[in-house]
Amino acid sequence: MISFPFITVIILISMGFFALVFKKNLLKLVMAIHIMASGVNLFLITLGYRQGGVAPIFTNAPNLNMVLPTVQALTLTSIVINIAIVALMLSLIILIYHHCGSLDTRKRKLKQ
Amino acid sequence: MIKKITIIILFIFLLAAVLSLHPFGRPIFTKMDDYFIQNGQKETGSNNIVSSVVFDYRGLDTLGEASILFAAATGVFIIFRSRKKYV
Amino acid sequence: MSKIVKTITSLVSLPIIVFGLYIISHGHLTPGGGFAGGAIIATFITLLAVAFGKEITGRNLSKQLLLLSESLGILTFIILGFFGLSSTFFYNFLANSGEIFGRTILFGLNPGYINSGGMIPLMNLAVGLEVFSALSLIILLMSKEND
Amino acid sequence: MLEHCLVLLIAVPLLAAFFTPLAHKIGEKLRNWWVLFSLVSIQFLVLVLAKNVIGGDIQVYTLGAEFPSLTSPAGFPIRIILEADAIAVFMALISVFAALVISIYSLRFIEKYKSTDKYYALLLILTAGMLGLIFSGDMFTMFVFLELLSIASCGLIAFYVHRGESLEAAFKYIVISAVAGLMILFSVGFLYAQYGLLNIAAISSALEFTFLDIVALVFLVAGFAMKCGAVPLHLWVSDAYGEAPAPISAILVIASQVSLYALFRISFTLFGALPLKEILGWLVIIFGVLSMFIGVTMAILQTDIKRLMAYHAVSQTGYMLLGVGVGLAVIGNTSALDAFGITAMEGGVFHIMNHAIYQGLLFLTAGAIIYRTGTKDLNKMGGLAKAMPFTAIFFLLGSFAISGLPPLNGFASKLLIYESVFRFSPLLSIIAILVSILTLASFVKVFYLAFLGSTPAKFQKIKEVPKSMGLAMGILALFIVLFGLFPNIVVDGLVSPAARALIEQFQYINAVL
Repeated sequence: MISFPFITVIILISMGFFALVFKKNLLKLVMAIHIMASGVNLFLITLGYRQGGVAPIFTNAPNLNMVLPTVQALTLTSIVINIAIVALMLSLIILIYHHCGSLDTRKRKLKQ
Repeated sequence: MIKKITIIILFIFLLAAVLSLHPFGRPIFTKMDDYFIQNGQKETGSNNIVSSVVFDYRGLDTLGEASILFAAATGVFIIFRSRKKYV
Repeated sequence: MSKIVKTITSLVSLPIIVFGLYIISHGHLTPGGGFAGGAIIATFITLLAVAFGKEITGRNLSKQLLLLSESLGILTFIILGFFGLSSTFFYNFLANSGEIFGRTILFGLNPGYINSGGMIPLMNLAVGLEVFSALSLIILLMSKEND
Repeated sequence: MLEHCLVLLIAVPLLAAFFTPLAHKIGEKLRNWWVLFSLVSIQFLVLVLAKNVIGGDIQVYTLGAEFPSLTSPAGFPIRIILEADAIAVFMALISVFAALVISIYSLRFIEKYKSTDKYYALLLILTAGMLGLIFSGDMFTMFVFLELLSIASCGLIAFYVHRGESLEAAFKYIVISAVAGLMILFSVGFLYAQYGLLNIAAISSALEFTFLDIVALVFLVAGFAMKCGAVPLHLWVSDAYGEAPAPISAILVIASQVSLYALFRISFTLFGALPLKEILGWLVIIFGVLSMFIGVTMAILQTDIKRLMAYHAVSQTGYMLLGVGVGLAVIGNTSALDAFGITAMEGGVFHIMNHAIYQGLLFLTAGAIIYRTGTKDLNKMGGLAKAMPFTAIFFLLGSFAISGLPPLNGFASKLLIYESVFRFSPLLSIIAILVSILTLASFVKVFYLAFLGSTPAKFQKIKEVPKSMGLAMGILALFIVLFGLFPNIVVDGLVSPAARALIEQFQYINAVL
């Protein structure tokens, strides 16, 4: 049977890449990067799933068939890296808007 | 027009790559993760194996990640250091 | 913001902080840990910034305090790494050693003992403090309207 | 204490970076001394590490194990393993030395701006990111430290917030780094899906030639090529180097050389066993030739002194790609490899060090001009030689070195590249020589416009640069002349073990498994 989660990963990444290439508004670029990053995070998490697996935590776990833990550690780091990138981009956008008055990548008129 | 073609080619290339992966839910090589699940509690003493992987087995990643957050906060501080005088 | 929002934020802020601290301190037993708990407590500062607006974001004192706590949090985290330098960097010398967090845990299901993680609970606290102050610092800096 | 110096190289800069804001609260002087003291101690650690890695075997350090060399308790590596072979120590020497020189230079260069302690904290985090990327033996740790490098340098590129161009340059840089990082993470996911391992040595020993490995190789090469400023994706280079403060442009050159090193680590060590080495070698050669040519042609048109040097950095990266690409292309047949493959790789690797030194010196002299005159535009400058004699001499030295004139270090590595690439295919080496001549032409133009000719009215009374900036430029100039006059010491002692370490992939693997 086709593994559907991997197809959603590809859809997310291509949507992000499409928006990155075609959209001209800076905010949409940030959204595109964020969508691609969540696509890659979903890819990492679905790699580690085991049929009927439970979260790898031993406090009152229903059974001992557990999902792979390293992938979740990688995704935790990747989510925090994505927060840092989006925070930097948004603060740059705030100041670029102050300087150029518009968020369109084509219109490059500097205010002062 | 060329950009649309490249996007479609990339989509097909990714689709072919992902479909040749292992079927969802049945990973092939899991010896590293089984090692973590078997001796995670014994070696690190914590029930939450993900926390033991994040903080003990792969501690350098978490150190890098915390310094990434510190660098992001410092970067935002540099960018907004003085909205009034712009120096 | 209106009076209702202000009173609600003051009512709901304590549960947020307690829940965030619970997630951080039980990081080695239940899902969550330093990063998730730090982010939860950072929502408390966002709530304040949204509800009280310029009173919170304008003050420079809160930003200097957050800078200080951020440096302290990450310094404790890296110094915990240096403590283990007797054998290797980041060595979990507290695990299974019977001291403060040293209870030995055998394989299999158990109800979860709080003093069991070795260095992991201490690292959770340090990372929680660092993530909380970094995220709220970013939010306070970005919400500074050009006065 | 000796075996811990590999991990201290990553932990000490981070510790210093986190303490700088607190040191700034206590006092300005204390912070400067704290930054210089930590960088000098890191330089000492690298020298200690270099002494026993160049001579002896590969140093391995497992974080969190009972003792540092317990790499694989259950037959395969579990924890994160740091691995230092000759090429890694070679790159680490350059990065730490450059960071030390740049912090000496920026003591006076940055002092009139606000939040300078954040500048030094980010500079130290940038150094830690470079060292982490160099020494990590683990694919995901390499990704994390590459991101640490990108985020720290994005904050530094946007340092001049009052100018709209530097914000734009920082935004372009962070978008390119984010996309490159996502590609690398995607390929780490593919490798993990197939082999369930993350350690570079373990993956490369368990590697079979499947379609997914090629997909992972494609994404990895694309991700690192984006970050190293090679031609097809060099759009961010001219903006990032042109708009950042001058010392930051100098260390950004080293940051992209480090991702070039990561590209070589991927193609030589991780995918060493794959049979398609010739195609990969030819791909790297094409990247190199394109970078050389497009870089220099764009550089001649520029009027802004720092953007001109940025395009020259792109064209010089082409030389390194050409040198090591020839080595990679002929790695299959050992007869060609011993004939000229080794010398090509030694030329490429030696060029990384020389380029780091003279490109750094050029950026620092450009910074000195901007520090005194305030303008970046070449047409507004003129006749600075009388007012700033030392800067003029350093600029002359740097431009002669970049265009490969005999007595200086640029000539030593370019000669190695010309010789070996000529035997591989004469056309490529002729293009390389042509590009060197064009580089010399563009720098003669810059020297005439900036230093000779009539001095405009407002530049009559400018003085020489302060002592500490002059000292930093002097150290770099000294090394240019030193490596130029005695290249064989450096080549035999440092460069040939590094080039050999890249080729001998099995040593890297046996150290871990």
